[in-house]
Amino acid sequence: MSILIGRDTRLVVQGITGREGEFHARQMLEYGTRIVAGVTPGKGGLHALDNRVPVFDTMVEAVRETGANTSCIFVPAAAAPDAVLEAVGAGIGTVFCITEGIPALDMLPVVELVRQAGSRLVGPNCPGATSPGRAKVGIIPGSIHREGSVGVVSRSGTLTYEAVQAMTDAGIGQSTCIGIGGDPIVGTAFLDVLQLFAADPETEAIVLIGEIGGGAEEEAAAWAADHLRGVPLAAFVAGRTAPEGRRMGHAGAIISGGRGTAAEKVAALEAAGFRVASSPTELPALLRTAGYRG
Amino acid sequence: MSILIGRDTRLVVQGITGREGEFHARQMLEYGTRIVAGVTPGKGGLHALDNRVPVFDTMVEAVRETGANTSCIFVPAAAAPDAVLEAVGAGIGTVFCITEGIPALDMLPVVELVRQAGSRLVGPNCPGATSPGRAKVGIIPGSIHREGSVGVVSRSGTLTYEAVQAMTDAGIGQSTCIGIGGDPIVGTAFLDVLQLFAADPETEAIVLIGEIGGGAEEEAAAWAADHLRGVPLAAFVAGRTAPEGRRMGHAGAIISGGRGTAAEKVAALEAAGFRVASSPTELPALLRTAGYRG
Amino acid sequence: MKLHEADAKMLLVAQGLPVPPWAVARTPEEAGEAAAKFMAEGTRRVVVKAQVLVGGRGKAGGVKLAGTPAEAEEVAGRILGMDIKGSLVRKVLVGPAAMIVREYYLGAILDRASRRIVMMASAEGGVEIEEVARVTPAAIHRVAAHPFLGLHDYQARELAFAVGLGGPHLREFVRIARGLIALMAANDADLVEVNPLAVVREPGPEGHVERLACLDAKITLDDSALPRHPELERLRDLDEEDPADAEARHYDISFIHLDGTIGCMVNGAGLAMTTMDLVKQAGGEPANFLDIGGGAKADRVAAAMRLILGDPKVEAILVNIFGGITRGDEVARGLIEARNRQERDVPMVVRIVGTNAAEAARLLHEASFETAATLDEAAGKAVAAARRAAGGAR
Amino acid sequence: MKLHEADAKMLLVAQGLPVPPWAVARTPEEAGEAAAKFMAEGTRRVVVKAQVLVGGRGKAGGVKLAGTPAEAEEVAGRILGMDIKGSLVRKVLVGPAAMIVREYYLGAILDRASRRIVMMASAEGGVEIEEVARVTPAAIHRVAAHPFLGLHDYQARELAFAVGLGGPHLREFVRIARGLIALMAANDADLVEVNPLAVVREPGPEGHVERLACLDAKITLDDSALPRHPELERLRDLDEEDPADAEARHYDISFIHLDGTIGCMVNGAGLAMTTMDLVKQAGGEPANFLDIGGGAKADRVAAAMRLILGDPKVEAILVNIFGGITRGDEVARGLIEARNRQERDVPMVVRIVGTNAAEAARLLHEASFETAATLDEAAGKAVAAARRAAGGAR
Repeated sequence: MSILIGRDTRLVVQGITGREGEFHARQMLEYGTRIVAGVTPGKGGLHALDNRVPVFDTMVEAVRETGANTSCIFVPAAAAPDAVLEAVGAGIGTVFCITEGIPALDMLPVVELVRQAGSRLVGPNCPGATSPGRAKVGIIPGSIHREGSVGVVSRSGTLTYEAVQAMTDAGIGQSTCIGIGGDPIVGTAFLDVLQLFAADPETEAIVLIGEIGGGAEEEAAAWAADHLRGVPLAAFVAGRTAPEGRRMGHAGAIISGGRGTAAEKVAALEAAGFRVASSPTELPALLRTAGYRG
Repeated sequence: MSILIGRDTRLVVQGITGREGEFHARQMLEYGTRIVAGVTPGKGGLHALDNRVPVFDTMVEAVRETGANTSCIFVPAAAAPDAVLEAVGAGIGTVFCITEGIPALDMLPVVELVRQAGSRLVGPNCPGATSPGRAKVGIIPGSIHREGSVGVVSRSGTLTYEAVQAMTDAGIGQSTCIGIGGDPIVGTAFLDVLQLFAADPETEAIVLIGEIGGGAEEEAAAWAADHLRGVPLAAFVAGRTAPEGRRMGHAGAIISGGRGTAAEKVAALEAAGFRVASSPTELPALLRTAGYRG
Repeated sequence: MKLHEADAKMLLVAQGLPVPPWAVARTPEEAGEAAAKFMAEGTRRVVVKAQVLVGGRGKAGGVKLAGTPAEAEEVAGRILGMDIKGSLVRKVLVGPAAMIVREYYLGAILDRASRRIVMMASAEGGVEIEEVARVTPAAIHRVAAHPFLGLHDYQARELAFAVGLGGPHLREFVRIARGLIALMAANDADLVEVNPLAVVREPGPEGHVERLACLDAKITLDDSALPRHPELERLRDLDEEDPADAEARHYDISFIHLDGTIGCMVNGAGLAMTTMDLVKQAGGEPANFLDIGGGAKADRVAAAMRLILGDPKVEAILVNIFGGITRGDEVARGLIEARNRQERDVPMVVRIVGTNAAEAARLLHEASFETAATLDEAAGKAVAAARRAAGGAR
Repeated sequence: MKLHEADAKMLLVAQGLPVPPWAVARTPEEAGEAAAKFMAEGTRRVVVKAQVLVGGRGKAGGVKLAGTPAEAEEVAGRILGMDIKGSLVRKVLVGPAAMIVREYYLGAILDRASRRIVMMASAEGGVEIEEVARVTPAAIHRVAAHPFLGLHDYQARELAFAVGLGGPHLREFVRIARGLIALMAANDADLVEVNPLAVVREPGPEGHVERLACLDAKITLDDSALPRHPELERLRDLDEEDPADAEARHYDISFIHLDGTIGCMVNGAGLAMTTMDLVKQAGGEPANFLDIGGGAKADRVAAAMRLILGDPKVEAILVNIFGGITRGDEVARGLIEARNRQERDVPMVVRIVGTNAAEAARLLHEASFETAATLDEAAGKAVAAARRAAGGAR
């Protein structure tokens, strides 16, 4: 088992004929992900990735013809909100939106509509997810992973890779690694992922990688305190040296009005039973200290 | 028992200090309806109807202070959609909107939001409802009713009074009489009311009063055919002589593209087991013929 | 309220949609001048189209082509003054005749059952959509706009692919579909149709190009929303409108003129239709639909009486009032006052029940009005009175 | 992007909201002239306010009243050139001083947790809302706008009653609240604050009247949406901005200048912050945050190097690249090329892992770069190198 993606994933790549879409779709295919379709309006009937993946004009057609249940979006920011709605309208249960630079107000109605439809959106501006040995969706390099039972959730891209690589190097494998994205408005929050990990019989420990800005880490910690006692938990929070009032790359990474500091988040996570690392390389050792034996 | 309103109704009148609102609130109070509050923004703290009804600035306050569960709206068309949303936002379960002249496109998001909130909207542009002997909400004259067990549902105002008066004169009482309103977009359709009547142990027969335009009568008939076998059913449809393409007073009463004629509706209702009257005065006799013994 | 083609096209242009140029002419000379202007700009043929609010003008001979300004003038002369289904043609639209490659239908309506705006597209353009719906219903593709968010781009693309416009015209089709939905929201329209939406061939600097164009447009507006759109209210065609309609609107009376002899004055739309139905059932023909509305005061009753008597065919009047908000005695006083002033004497049957009916009955009795207890009885008496009146007049 | 008060007020005015007049002055003379103009129109006193993008200008002495044009000029002379929390005052706003009856707070923010726009109002206006939130949180009233439909009027009324503006100012308050939400949507703002929203007393033809006025405004815009608002992008304060910021923006590099000595070049925002944190942990101070983004090509690497070396305080550079989309060999080539061109020689520690890391290692080795295997090691080496460089320079 794993969460969000796994052996049952039947993926459609929205924007498969674009430069980014084609490049990463190829990587996913090579990793073993079952890509059943691509969608690019106006390119229906073609076949992408050396003729291995049929391309459709619309998501509804792609789902009808291939039974796709998951989608991964690589279309430009101006078209991405519509792409999410198209996926959900076609009945896709899990949508990963990799696209970055989507205005936050555009996402407000989208996340609400996805919620109402009972689907799940991960992102936007996220690296995707990998369930090692089963499937990867998005842009996380497949090579850093190892099969195992630690769930990893993060707001970052390369920082996640760093942490996962450190775990893999230490012989600690992952059930699923998820990047939820660094934008202020994202479809899936830390809390949502913790709940999914808690319900996954294969996930035995959890690593949370947060950063400054917002209160999503605190919200997740409050839930973990009540529901994850006994589960080995480790965390890292980036941005201890970040100045107030400046956006640190990610649209969501900003301390404003004295709120959203790393210190607050570290305190909340420690109070909830997380071992908090001062460097991502410490995470494997902290997992062991927390009782993880996998 | 009765449907939508009854002895448990705790009514708040929105727009109680207006001319229409005050006049009809007084009628309702005299009929015995429990009016627990009125709302007029800026008039909070006053008491209306000879000091018998406290007035609040907001619906949320009115509900909190009085436990109101039903509202009746008399505010002008420009403010009425917001008044519906305020009622629903304050937790009101059943909202009657008497206001006429609300642009149809304004109602589209309102009816959807009411649905999502799990509340019920009757109207707009409707006369309200009466559960004889228990409560009346809206503008239907109380004097025409008689307690009994026939459910009456109609798109009209005075035509309903005509039919109800004929029933009362013939000794046939009503469980609840509801005017759903003559606008193209209304919160509660014939079908919804038939379902409520079907579930009401006290309602033993049903009278449906339709008119030209739209397909709500046909939709209700299709459901009745499957679910109301054995229930005495009678109906009347106004507009057999109406010309095509002209709006007959009600915004919703228009035959367009050859659809929505009285003949189609009569045929659908007869096929579903309704006895269809050629004059409202025939309704009592048809109910008897249909097996009604109340 | 229905808009004329030219007004509807103006609203499309306001949304930035592609509509070929046009001119409106009220005389054959104006039509000829317009044709000359378009031809000077390179147009080889113009189309002259009757501007009436009823459908089927093409079949009725109200649409013609012309190859010269003189021919346009001549053709316009034949169309102007035509009677199309009871509507007198007072204006024609003149525009360059398009080189049509293929015709489509694109429309959006306010759908009551789903409580959504539903957009429809079909590759069977240029013919009446009701006809397509009857003959080949599968040829009409539908999507429902979201009640809060409107039409999503992907829904417009789905329609485009369904009708075969997924190629070079895809983006423009999406833009037009969005524009029509935006037009509805901006103007409180409850129906907007572009029929045909056409792929047209146009000369370009590097040979012919094909593009989408809205060649005809039909829009109806939500009457309830007109008060907040005074600029649209001004588009009302006062020429084509019965002058009685304007007076009715002024007094907030719903009035529709019909062909019969029994004038009807009723409170409530449903009851007014029912009254007409019962007149017909009693062997008569209603002369009008008239709803005086709720709480009708004396001046409104008097105006209603003027409207009814303004029709010379009226031979009897049936007044049917079910008092609720409306007080019966007030209507009775209005009737007495109106009868005292009216010039034409027509038999009248009055039925007033409900609020203050007893006082109304007393007043009517004193003024020697013929009254009735039930609606059926009132209809019967009115039909009989009209027959007597007609007999007496012969 | 933060807007200056004057620009923020302009956006309020564009929504039709009540903002007293103002003028912007860049010299004491301009401030005196503006004051003279307002006084000629009947104003008795003007307020002169420092225009800086940081808060707390009042406490810092950046807001003063003046009773004559000469005094305004003098006051402006003192404010212009001030340093407020590191920002040089280059402009002042001059406007009539309002007769304030009572001050309120009204603001709206994009709230991440609820994924809604949340509107807040308080009767404790004129002070920083964070202060109110800490001392008397119950004094702040909140409503969440609907994600599709925006703020309902009734929600605005609830806020008005909660803060005691339910009387004669109710309608205007509702209009202002709606206007702020509309402003957010129209400009992709993620924060808009009117503080104070004030009841002001103004002379009228029939004695004084009281009305609501937006006396100060703070707006921040969503940077992700700026590409579709070129008119707002033009409001960026290039004076107040570090010239390096403009270059960074040109190359699509996220760059924030800090006070330390270790320049950092990293791919990914989270990893860049982590790198800074580890530098600090190793006893150093980061000179900047710098994210070169994904798939960074040689020219972007060179630009990043220029940005870092543009800071004379930089004594060592730490390059940390986790290759994914970004190819390590490409970054290595960019670094080698950049070092060959740079004028200033600063020790550099490079860590490249992930995609094509082996090839990168070979290139860096050949070019004699100091490398590191782990991030912690890289941070330690960079701090040591900076210490050596600082020691050598002394």
